[in-house]
Amino acid sequence: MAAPPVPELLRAHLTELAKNDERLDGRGRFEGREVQIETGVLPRAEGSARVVMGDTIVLAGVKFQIMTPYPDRPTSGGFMTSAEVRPVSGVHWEAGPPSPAAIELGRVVDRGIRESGCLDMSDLCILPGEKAWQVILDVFALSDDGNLFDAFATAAMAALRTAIIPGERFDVGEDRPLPVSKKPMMCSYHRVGGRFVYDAVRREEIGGAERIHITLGDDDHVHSLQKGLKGAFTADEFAEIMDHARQRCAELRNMIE
Amino acid sequence: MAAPPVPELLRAHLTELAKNDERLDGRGRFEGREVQIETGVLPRAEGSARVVMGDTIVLAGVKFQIMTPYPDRPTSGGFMTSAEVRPVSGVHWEAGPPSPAAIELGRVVDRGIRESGCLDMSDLCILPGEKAWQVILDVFALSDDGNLFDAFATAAMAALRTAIIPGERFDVGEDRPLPVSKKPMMCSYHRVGGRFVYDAVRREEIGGAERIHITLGDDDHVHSLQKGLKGAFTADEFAEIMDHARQRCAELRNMIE
Amino acid sequence: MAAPPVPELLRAHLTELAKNDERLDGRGRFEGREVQIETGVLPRAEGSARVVMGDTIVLAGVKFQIMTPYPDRPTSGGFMTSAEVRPVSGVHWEAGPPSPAAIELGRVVDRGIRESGCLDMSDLCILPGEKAWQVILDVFALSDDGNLFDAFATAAMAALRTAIIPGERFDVGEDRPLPVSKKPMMCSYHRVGGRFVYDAVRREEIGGAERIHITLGDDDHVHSLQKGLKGAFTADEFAEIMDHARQRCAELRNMIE
Amino acid sequence: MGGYGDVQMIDDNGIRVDGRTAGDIRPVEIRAGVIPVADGSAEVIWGTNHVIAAVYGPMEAHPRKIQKQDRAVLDVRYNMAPFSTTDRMRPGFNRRSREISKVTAEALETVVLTELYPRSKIRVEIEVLTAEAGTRCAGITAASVALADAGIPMTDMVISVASGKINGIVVCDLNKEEDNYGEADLPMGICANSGDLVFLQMDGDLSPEEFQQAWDYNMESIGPVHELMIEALEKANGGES
Amino acid sequence: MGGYGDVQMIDDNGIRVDGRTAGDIRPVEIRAGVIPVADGSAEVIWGTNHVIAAVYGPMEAHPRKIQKQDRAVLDVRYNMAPFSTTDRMRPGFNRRSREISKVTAEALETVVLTELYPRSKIRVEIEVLTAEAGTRCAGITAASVALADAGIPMTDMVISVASGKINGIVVCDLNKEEDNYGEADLPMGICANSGDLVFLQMDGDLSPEEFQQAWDYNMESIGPVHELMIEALEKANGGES
Amino acid sequence: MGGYGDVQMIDDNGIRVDGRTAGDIRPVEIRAGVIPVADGSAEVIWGTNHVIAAVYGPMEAHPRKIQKQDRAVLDVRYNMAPFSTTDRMRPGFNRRSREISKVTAEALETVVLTELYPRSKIRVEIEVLTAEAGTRCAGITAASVALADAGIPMTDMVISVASGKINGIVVCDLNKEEDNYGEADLPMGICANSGDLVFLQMDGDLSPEEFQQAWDYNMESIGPVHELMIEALEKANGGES
Repeated sequence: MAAPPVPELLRAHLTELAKNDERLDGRGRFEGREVQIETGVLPRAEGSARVVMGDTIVLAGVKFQIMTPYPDRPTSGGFMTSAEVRPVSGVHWEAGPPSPAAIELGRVVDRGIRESGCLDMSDLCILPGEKAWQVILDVFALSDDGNLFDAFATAAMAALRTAIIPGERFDVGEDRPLPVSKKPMMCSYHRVGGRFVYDAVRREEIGGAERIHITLGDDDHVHSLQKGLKGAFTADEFAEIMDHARQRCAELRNMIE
Repeated sequence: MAAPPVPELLRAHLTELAKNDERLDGRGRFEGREVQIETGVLPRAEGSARVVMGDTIVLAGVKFQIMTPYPDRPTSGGFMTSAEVRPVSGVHWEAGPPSPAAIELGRVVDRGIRESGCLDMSDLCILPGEKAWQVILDVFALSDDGNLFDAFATAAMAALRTAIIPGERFDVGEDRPLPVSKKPMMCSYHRVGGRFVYDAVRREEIGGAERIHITLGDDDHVHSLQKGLKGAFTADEFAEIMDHARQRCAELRNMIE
Repeated sequence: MAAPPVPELLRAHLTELAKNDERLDGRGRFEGREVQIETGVLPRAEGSARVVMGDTIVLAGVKFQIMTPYPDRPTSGGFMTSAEVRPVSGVHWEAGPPSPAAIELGRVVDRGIRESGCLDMSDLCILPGEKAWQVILDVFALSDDGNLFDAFATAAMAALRTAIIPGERFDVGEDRPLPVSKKPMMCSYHRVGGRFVYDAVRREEIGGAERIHITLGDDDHVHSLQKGLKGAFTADEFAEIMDHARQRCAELRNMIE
Repeated sequence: MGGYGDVQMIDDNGIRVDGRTAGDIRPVEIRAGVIPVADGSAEVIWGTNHVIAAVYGPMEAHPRKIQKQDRAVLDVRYNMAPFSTTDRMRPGFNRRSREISKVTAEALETVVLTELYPRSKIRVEIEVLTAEAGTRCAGITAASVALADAGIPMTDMVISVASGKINGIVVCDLNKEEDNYGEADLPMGICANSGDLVFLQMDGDLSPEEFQQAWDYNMESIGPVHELMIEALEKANGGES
Repeated sequence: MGGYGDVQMIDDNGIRVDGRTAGDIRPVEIRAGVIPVADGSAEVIWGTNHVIAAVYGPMEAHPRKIQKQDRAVLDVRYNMAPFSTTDRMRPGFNRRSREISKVTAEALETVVLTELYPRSKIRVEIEVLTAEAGTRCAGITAASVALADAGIPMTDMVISVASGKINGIVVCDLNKEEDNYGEADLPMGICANSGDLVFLQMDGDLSPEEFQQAWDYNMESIGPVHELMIEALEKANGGES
Repeated sequence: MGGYGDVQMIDDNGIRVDGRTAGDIRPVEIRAGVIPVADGSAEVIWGTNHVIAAVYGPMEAHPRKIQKQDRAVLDVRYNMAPFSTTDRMRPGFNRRSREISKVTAEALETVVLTELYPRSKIRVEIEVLTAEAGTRCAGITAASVALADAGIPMTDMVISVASGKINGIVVCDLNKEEDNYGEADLPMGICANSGDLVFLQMDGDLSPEEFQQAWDYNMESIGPVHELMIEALEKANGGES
């Protein structure tokens, strides 16, 4: 691993590159790294996926538990996302309770899925008022070279769409696929060298400023937005990345079963 | 806000003032700040009060929950006081789990109310052995310029005596006032400049020594005492402040509905 | 108490002693300190023992609770060991959540008892699927001058073998002795001055290297082993201490009721 | 349109349950200097929302490991008081509060001239005393006023407001009753002078057209709130508070 | 008077369930030097209460932020062992223990000459092995002996005892059975020589006259306990322990 | 012998449920250099066990209080991922993980030349992605490879394997199904060249003869695993990974 970059020098270098519309690894401003998606990689999970984007590698695993429905929604199951980015995935991730950055990661990935309505909570009911399925999505970073948000969101959709509800193991009916009606996909942008780029690597994140995460569903519907880190952006800048996100989310959507 | 006082200089200044029987803000030894009490200030609480004593401002809110009675007291409800003094209320209060000082505050306020017997726990029973009301008193500091103990205790009594048990919202009968049979009131004394004063401001607390908290009920019955901080006092000193507390608690009692 | 020893000087001194096959307190390599065992010392516990080994003093207390059996073992009770070595027992034990060293202590003592099978979990059943006894063993250090492992394990066996199941207090039948069918005993060895010694004192622990804990049951059956701390040992070294452990565990076994 | 199950939240004339039209925000009151012991403070009453913000500092940042060599750290805490909601909020750790504290700090850091105070810390405490819907927006707005009241130099003031969707219609500034049936929420933090965004979240479902409408409502709402902020600060500094 | 429901705890001759009269304390045993590895220690058996106190230090206080430039910090921990009560006590955080630790530390700081040891720490560990009623008093008393046993200079010794009320009658030093029906509890920490108070708590219901009686019983009880403390220290330092 | 209730795990020819004989270990695959951002890493697939180890450092150890003046600290974490087991593992504190992390660190410290890096820290992260039985052994083995892959100087490589007993018969390397009926477990960490032990645990019930048999099986198993480790490192350093 290279020595940890000095942010000020890195920042200057990135600004210099930006002047010529270049990036550290030669990609164009809105060019993403190659995305590899493999499903069924975790034998103990009921749905799983590994996503590789350059040197960023993540896993997503879907597990099921039986819960008692909340009194005000007796025919609804539950959905929960957990992202504890463990120190295995990079020297900058430390042990301990989830950092604010890890909490944000988990919540933004969760909202993109939950708010799209792709999971029909009433379909998870087993016995009204008594038993329902709780879907637990664990996203897990193995190697963080930037843009964990998109890697997690992609792995999450791939894992959910191949998940099997384990009715037999819990003795509540037959196994059946988890119904996932839509494919919300996330695209993330970082301000690097003054302008926004898509799919930043770790060194662009370190030397960059604010980031914007956009989750779009079928028909370009917006399901989730999040601006993170210090920085201001204009309405025009936002319109430009929203345009790119519409096109790129559609491409990613086609890579998922 | 003034620069944080240097304790040693402040201590010397307070000692000098004490020689002439004076205080920082011109009050007499046993003179309290003006007390303003307003009830019904928190729309989401079933009982509430704001108390202002000089630059000290506190809130008290009463909420109700339904609990299962303890097996050994099947016809009793519950009462709980929570005082987490949050950092909004002063530069000296830090974030995190409750400090020993905050724990003491909550427990002393709680004991004065609980031990007076002013709440009839059996009146909180809904269905013996199955359901009872738990009364939760949250005291909350907005601005700490000294003597949070008395401000909390006063706000607590004002909130409790105007609280409505929300039977309808929980579908267990009609709304009705929480019965509070007595009015235990607290008076607090700090050793400042060598002698005890009543209702110390924050700078007197910083430059002072031990403090004594006295809760008296109807007919001058003693319900709670607490000595805090390093320091020793004589029986005569205690008798003097007890005399004042009897008179002042009666005055405060008249300010509460 | 003596000043805390400088590890390097202490280490050199211990190496010097080892050359002449000597120890700090004059004992032989495999000679243990005198062991005093007293039972019935804690009136609130259903079984208890105090063990004194030189300046090491520990307590063990056995308490019972009623638990719901685990669904997959409806006729089994439970057993739990808790070792929180509190700061009362030495300047080197600090307050706070259990340290890794305390966790290891509790788990190794627990395994020696649990894995010997000396507690018949099905005998702890009260009503299949509904109620069973949970045995809770609390080991508690009063004074740590080394070898807490053996002191705890000995106190634990002495407390368990005199424990009375409190059926009457819980209204589930008569009081009766807890059946404990075997007597697993632990012997611990530390590498000090290059070779393993038995029953190290605290200063030998500080100046020593790895330690090995051996729990043997009736007929020399091995029930638990644990190697702790940095260090490597040979098969021959292990065979030598295993030989001694067989003999010493038998002696200790005879000291227990 | 206009129906969600059998609950109709907007009538045929486009009037909402509390009498507002689609683009209206709730009544807003702002006061500065409400916490006597703080270096700066503000109170925002936004509909039934009641939010207090207090600022302490700049002060030395400790422990030293949180210090930044070239600027001040903004230590922002958003918290809901236990009596702020119908069901009591249990005090303590809460992922939602952590996330809101983080994005609020990042929004404010953009406008505060933190580089004037290297190695120091500015504490911003946001307390929700009564929660309706939109507490994070009210908190950011209150914190802006409190920072100004504390005399902390800023490049701009941040105003935060959220639009949403209900019964398939985009409306501005959902209240609690509307929020219970809401289909989307788009909170934004906008700089009063530059119009730049420093805070943005969204969840729910908005078509591209609906999204644009919600965005526009937010942009149009900040002007009147900014005026209230300035009045509150003038009143507090005029010594009338 | 003399009846509380149908439980009579004091008979018509004023004799309590364990044979004591109203002003009597329970039998007390005190030993010093019971923890070999500690710098000072004591064991107090007070009725069925069994309490151990150990003292470590003075030692360097760390982390440095807890250091006081002009005196030693007293780091006091009061803890109930899991097997000290009929129902097992779960180890870990406990508001009651935190509060008792705090008031105990404040009582002892008043008599320890902490200014002799700037920047240092004195650890005082109080462990309740068997609890009856009055463990905080037994703990303060044990800690006084342990501090003396450690050779820590003090201006005075603190003895702590509690009076209470049962069946409407004020009595000294309630035992567990009495405490279950007790109507008030007034624990005090009194300096042996000066008679000053360094510790005071109270809860329950006492009329002004009852309060005075309880106060007087406490004041009268400390003399005999003080003698036992001195004997224990003499015995320990005479090398007989 | 050979029966435990009505479950027979070893047939009359000594063949186990997965076809192995008593002394056989499960199929093992080892890869080095699997985590691009780590300084060293390894993946061990041992039967169905899937374990990743990553090494970061040596780096400055902070906070400073964890620094050792004469050597590097090995900061080892063993963790089971939430999806590694049939019932989801809740993330967070776990006594079992703490103990395994501790004994693993102590085993590795014995072979790593920590004295070459005073005041520094070497982080070793062991993540169990799929757990069968024997994850602690797979973790120690993976960590050895990851340390070598990171170029950390070591005196020897540690291989860890466990033998056990089932149906009264001693067998090597129990799988999950066997482990459910297992009567003993003897995991050992053995140095490849010296044959010394740096890790040892055991629980269950083994007679002296059974113990010797289990010990011998472990000793005999390490050679083939050591070869796989070397191959993996050669492949990774040959640039083929």
